Amino acid sequence: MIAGLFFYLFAAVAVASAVMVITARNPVHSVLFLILTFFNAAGIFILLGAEFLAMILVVVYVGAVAVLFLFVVMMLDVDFVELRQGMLNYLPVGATVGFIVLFELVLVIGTWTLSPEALQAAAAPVATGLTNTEALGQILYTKYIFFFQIAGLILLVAMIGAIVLTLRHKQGVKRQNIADQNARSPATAIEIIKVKPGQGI
Amino acid sequence: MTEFLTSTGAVAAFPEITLALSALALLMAGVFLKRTAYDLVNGLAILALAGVAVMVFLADTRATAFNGAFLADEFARVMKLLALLGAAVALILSTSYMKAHKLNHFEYPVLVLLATTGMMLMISANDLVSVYLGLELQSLALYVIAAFDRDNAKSSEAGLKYFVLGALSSGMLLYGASMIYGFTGTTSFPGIAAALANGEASLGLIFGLVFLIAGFAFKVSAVPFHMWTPDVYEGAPTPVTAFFAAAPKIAAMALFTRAMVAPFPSMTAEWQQIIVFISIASMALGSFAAIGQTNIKRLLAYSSIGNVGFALVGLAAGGEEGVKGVVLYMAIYLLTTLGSFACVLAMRNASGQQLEDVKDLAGLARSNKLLAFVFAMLMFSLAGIPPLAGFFAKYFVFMAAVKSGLWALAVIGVVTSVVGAFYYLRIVKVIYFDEPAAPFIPAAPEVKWVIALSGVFTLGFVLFPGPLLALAQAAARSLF
Amino acid sequence: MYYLIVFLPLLGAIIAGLAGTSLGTALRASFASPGGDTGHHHDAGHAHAAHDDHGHDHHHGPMWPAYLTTSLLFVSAILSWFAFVGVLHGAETVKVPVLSWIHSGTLSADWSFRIDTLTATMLVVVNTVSALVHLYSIGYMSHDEHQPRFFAYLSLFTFAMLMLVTSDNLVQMFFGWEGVGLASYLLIGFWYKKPTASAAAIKAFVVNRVGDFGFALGIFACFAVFGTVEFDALFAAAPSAVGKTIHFLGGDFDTLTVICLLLFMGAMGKSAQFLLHTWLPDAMEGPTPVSALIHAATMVTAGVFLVARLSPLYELAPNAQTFIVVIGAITAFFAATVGLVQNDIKRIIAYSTCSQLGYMFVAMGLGAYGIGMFHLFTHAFFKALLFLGSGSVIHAMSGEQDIRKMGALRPYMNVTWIMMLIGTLALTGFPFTAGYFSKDAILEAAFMGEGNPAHLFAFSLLLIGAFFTSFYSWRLMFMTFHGTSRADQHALEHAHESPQVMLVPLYVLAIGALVAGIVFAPFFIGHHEGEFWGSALFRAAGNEIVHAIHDAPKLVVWAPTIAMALGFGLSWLLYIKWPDIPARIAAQHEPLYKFLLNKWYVDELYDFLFVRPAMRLGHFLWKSGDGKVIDGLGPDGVSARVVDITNRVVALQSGYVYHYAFAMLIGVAALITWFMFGGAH
Amino acid sequence: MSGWPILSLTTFLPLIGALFILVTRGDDATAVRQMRWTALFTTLITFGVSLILLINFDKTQTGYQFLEQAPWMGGMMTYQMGVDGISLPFIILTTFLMPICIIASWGVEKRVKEYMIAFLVLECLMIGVFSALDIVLFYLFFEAGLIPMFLIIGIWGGPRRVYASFKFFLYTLLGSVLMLLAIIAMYWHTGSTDIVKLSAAGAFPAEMQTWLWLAFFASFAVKMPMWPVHTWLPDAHVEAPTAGSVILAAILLKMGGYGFIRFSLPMFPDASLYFQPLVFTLSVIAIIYTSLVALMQEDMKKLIAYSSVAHMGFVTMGIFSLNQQGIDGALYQMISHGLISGALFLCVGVIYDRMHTREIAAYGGLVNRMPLYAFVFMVFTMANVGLPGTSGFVGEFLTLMGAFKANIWVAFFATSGVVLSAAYALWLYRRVVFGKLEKPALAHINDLGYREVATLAPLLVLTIWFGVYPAPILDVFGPAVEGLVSNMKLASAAAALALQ
Amino acid sequence: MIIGLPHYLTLAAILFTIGIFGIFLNRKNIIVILMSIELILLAVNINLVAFSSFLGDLTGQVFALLVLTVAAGEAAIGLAILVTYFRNRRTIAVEDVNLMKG
Repeated sequence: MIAGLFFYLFAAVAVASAVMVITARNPVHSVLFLILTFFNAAGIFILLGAEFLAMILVVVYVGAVAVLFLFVVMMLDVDFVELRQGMLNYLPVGATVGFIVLFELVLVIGTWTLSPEALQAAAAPVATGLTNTEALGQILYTKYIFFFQIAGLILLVAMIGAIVLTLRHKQGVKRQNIADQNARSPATAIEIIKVKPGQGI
Repeated sequence: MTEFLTSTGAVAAFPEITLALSALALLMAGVFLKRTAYDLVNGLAILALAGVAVMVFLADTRATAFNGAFLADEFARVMKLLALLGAAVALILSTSYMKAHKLNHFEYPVLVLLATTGMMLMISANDLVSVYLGLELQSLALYVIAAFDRDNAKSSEAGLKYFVLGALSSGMLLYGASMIYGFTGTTSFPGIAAALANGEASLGLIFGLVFLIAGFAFKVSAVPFHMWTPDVYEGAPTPVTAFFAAAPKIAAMALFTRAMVAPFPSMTAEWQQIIVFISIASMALGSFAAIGQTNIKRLLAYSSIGNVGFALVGLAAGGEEGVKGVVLYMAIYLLTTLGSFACVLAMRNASGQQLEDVKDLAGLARSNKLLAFVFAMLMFSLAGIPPLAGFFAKYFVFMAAVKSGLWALAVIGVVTSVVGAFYYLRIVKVIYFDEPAAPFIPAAPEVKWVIALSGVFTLGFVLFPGPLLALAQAAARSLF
Repeated sequence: MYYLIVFLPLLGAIIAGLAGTSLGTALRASFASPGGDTGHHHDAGHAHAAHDDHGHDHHHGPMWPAYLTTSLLFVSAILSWFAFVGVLHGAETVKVPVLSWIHSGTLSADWSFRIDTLTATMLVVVNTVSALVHLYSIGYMSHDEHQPRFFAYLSLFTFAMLMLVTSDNLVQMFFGWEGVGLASYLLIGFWYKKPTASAAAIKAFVVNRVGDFGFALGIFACFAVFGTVEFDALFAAAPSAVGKTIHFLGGDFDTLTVICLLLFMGAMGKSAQFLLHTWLPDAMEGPTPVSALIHAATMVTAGVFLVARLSPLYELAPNAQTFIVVIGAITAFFAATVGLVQNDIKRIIAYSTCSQLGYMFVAMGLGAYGIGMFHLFTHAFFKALLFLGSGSVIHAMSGEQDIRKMGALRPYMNVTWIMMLIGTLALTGFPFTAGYFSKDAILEAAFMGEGNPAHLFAFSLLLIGAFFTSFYSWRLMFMTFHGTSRADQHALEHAHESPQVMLVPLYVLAIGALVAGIVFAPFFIGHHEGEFWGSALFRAAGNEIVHAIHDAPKLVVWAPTIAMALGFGLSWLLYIKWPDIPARIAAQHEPLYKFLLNKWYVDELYDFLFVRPAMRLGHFLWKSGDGKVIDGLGPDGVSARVVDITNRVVALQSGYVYHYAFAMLIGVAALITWFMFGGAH
Repeated sequence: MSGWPILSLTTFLPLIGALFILVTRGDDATAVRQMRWTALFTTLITFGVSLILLINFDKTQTGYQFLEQAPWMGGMMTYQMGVDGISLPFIILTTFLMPICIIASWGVEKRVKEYMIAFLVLECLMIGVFSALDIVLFYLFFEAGLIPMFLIIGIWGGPRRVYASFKFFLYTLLGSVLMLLAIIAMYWHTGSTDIVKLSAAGAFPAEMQTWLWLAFFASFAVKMPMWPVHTWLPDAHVEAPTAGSVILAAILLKMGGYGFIRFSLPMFPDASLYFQPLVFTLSVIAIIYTSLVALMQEDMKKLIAYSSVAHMGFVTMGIFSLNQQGIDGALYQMISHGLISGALFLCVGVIYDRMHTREIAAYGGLVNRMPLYAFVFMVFTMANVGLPGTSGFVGEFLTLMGAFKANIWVAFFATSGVVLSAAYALWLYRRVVFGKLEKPALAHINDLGYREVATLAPLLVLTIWFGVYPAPILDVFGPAVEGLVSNMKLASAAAALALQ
Repeated sequence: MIIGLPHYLTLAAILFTIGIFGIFLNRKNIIVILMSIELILLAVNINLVAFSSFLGDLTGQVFALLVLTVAAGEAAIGLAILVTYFRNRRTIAVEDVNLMKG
């Protein structure tokens, strides 16, 4: 009962704030609503018994990703973009198609049944007597080491990518190069020009 | 260490591991060498790709690793060789271009290596999770190199579009994967196949399949998930486009094929319908839209959409014959398309500027006979005119389609191929019939080599088709 | 011997042809040096003769081809007479194989000669007239720069005609048939600078092709029905087909009738029978010797020969025979009426020819093949004579052909006048001239043809025709040689008698016109005719018409002669006595006069019915059919649609990310909706 | 016979010549002359080698001779070559015409190297089409021919060459891709691509035959071309250079007819019989329709092109009369049309080279300055009209004969085409050759040169020779066609039995 | 009021749809699109976790964990590209991302 109530609470807030994410005019607001959505999703995860993921969601997403978003939004200093003409023209069609998809998805989801074969097929059944975090920890570095390593590679790529794309050695900035300074000689530093009278340089 | 290798079966993934480690090593080397890094890293990356290719070639076939998440079979071997070839040639082609355009950052070859690692993982993926991770490893690297010319508005727009749509497509794919997981209780391909072996496929599963296919279709750029392709091909630096058109297509098609054939043999009727649809749409759109293009990279983008449509004909047909068609088609497509992009790379005016307009090719037959000849042959080959290699590619996929009784698909396919022939002919027309425009400066030697070899392959396939046919046959057989 | 008869003309044609084209050109080029030009030793007064167009260019080819071909022809002609004499002495049918030709499955048609009485007769006619015309042409064409070419054509024609008459199967006959058509085309269009000449040439060829269309179908039908095209086999098989029907053009018809009518269509074309006659008058654009040889004596009689040759078939198809009689009679009448009012000297004779061919066909249709052949034989002499005579006149008058611009020419050319007179007498059937025997026999036969109303119809038309023939023949004589001169003074100054080389042939032909009838009548139609013709002609049991004419009533026997006399009288009255009356009559009956003058408006009718519609249809099919419909709906239309589609597809690629995303969504939505509601799973 | 793969040698000899030309360096006059001579020698040698085929050919046999076989394409098809009485004459025709085309192209100054290579490659492919005994191999040669022809029209063609070359290429490609599908279907049905095996009686059920027949028809009808898919031909002919037109008319069009005889009849006998009325209708329309259209043409080449369509109408009619005379006639007509239409295009080329226009109205009175030309042109015009004594007659006559046996109506209408052909051909001749020489531009036009005589003379001789003595060709066809017809009769009898 | 699997899945479906809406209905700036992608991935994660929980199988959670990781990387790359783009065009308005089309 309580769980049900919380589910509806989290779900309602998550959906509402998700809607706000895409409708808010100020991108900063959007990010904040996104954070709210994540918090509620974390609540849902807890309801589902996935405490570790809930925690990760908050730590990684709210703590890192969302903040990154906020950072970029502010760095880019984008204006409040006015709604342009024509956007609403597409809304009915787009919304219709979207809702059809949603409707069909919901309809089909209702048909889900737990088949005994599916239960037996479980590759990593939940071990009894372990916390969620422990259980995940036991399989993540053993059974799923492969995936873990690839995820690492993906993060590496993300890192390289971010650096390649955004890191700039500013050309206009003068940097001190001591070796160069020391290597100067009068020959390279001084030029003597004899000025002939009446001609100028 | 050895225990790890044996217990997880990681030996089977030795080539991938090697490639990933080389990427890391080259990254380090690049960071420390800084000034001269690009040349060295690029060369070593090519060597690494070649070395890994040798390893793949020599490796034992039919081995699983990591609890069945990774599968190395004959199919994977052939497709990996092709992907490695595509990546290596793309790197070779990029050497001069990158220098000329001041893009010679060592990160590029490193990212290509990482992307190739992702591709190899995709090809060997035997589990939905490894599918996703392989795909993302590849995609993230591709997003970056699409926007690699970061001071170029087009390039960054290409990266942006590719990223946004790519992320959407991964979202769809993941959604589909989650549905499949939910309805079968497992993510591994054999597990799914076993779960589906008895009992009718539920609608939820079919929905999952649709989303999954949407994700794959995006990666192979099949209609209606193709929309990114022309823009990205046009915007990305040309060697990058060449890479995009070659290796990732192979990997994605391999993944697509395996992900249909291995886990869903009992749902063939369902996925066949979808693939027939996207195949027809791709062939038609690729043919029609290309006619209106003036930018040759864009044109080749539509051409690749159409080609994917043809390859999908083989997949739609299914069965050993169909997969054989797909493998053969992709192999021939790979070599032809690399040659085409090499030709595009050879289009430089006197000031060294890269030209991209079809009409810049005017009268090429007078100023550069060899380039013109190979380009024309490649175009005829893409149009599927015998005795060029492209004809056999189409021949074998239609062979499969006819065997499966997919008559409508086959007829629509050949008719669109005629429409498609129109724009290939247009290029030949510009090259051979029109009055000469300003001649190009000589192409870089590595570009010349690629052009020449591609021409030799296109013309010579008819004489020595045996090895490739045997490989395709073996690859197809291993999937069943 | 037969090889020589047939191939000597071909040899001449080839040699003369080479001389006329490349060899001649080369020779002329090499003779361009002084003294090489041998062209000017002839009478300068002839320079404008025959045709004006060549006046500016006095070059003409070497003379030797002319002499060569003429000599070869004479050899051939003499040999023909030997052959003919052999036949007179009852020689059997000879077959000479030459070369294999078309073999396909059961079809076999070889080159070979078949010499029997019919052939021999034709050989004599063809070679004799041809030889004389060759001779005549040496004079007539002496000023033409393309003389070798002319002789080559003449000889080629002769060869083709010989192939026709000697053929042993329908296909070889068709070869000759078309070959003479070709030669006729070439000769009519000989003066290629005259647009009317080349137009007439095409007309002749095409109208003949219409006839050949039927002929060819007839051959196909023969093969389809009998499985052979060889005469002997055909004749042997013919009786078996009596009473059988063939499904053709929407109905079942008697097989033999269909075959015979189809073949007769060819004869109609070649022999200028009514409906397919239009080319013959126009053919007078050719040089006059050609008219004499081809369009009077030989080629146009090929149709008659065809019917005679195929008498075993025609005898078994009475309906076809009736048809022939009717067509022949109409032609005889029609051409005679038109001939009444023509003013071109050659055209009058041409219509006369047309008319006389009608007579011959009536005879053929009646089953009186011998009589028809006899008329053919005699007609060749007097008609060639008339043509050559008129050629002499034209030659004298510097190419003038309009008899209204002649008159009182007799003093200038007495010999020609005599020759023409003999020809006219023979044509009109003056007693004991050639025409008297043959033409009157036809009339008698028509009268004696039992019971068939068509025969009586033919008789009456032929009789009227005889009267008209006499009238227009004398009209021609009077207007040309008698009365007052209406000629151009300039032309008269040059008027002269023709050289001997032209007159000698006239003498020979005149003798023929006078005595051929009386000498050969016993053989052709008289008591010896049975032995004479032997197996060459076939008559069905009960066909005794040739003998029946001897029993014709006296009035019938005299009727043609009376008609002839009346015609002469009327002509004399109108053109000698009261020369102003004809104009008044013409004015009074203007519609009739115009109708006749314009040849019954057949040309106009054809122009309206066939030529213009064909042109319009062609134009329509080209521009609308090919251009608008086929290309419009086909390649051009498709490519335009492709471009439309392309533009739309390209417009979809708007560049906006949200559109792209939307497309993906639509794709997914469509697929899941499909599986939800319609998908087969 | 000798162990040499003489057929392959004939086929690929031109490629060796092309290779030689390819490695010839330079663009100067010497190099160009060298290229021309190389091309000429190559084609002459090829012709010589093909004559060896002819000499060693056993006319009494119905089967294939000079068989060659090699595995290929991983066992899915074989490299199999061979000739019988039906294909051999086409090979000889090809090798015979090629030297003539090369000589006729002596005056080409633009991009001689590519030109000669294109022609030599084309020759190889054309011979290949006629000697392939594997259906996929056939398709390979058949389609590949599009490439050089496309280039020939497009590079050396007239002002609308681009339109014409595209139309040619796409039209024919569209037709043949459907055939490709049919070929694949045949492979799956029988497990073989061997023409001999596929031609065996009863290889395909009747229902399937219908579809296969239609697919093959799509290809061959376009190639022939039959009405209403003929419109590419006038355009292609008008724009192509002279030698290109010659090859197009003389050989490429024949591939359609050859295909009908080689594939449609023996492989799908029931369908052939079933579709006989369709082909007849289209043929008759083609004959009359295109003849009428030809009548109105203002461009010489276009007129001859339309006349080709009409003549091909006779060919299709003959083939589908399904009897010995019809098929013999069709084959003969194709060979003869190869000579005649080729010669006619050469004739047009002669004056086009001088005046650079094909407009009929631009000429008139040529005989005054060009008597030899007028003579040659006359002979070929008459041959085109089908005058007995020329090769044109034999074919036309036999096809009509065959058609008459099959269907009188068809023969009736088709024969009327004979009248029309006379009309348009002679009218063309009159407007170009006859009349006064009034156009000032023509005042100094020269008669045929030695090179032109060299190209036209052989054709002239053969046209007459084959008109008078057709046995050399008919005897070669004869047994093969006889075998074909009797097989068809057997097949249709079997089908009739099966229906009962 | 028992909360079954369908509830969670429905929530995920709704979030997924909102995410998609965010991509193609949003005309403001690209950052919002990136956020929409995060929403989609969140929806997937809810799905995975819910299935994992109801199937009693940890694989789903591991999968979700990896998705989270990748999503973080993706966000980084996306933002990096966005920054590059902004530097070139001085705008991130969706309507302006339109240099290439056709």
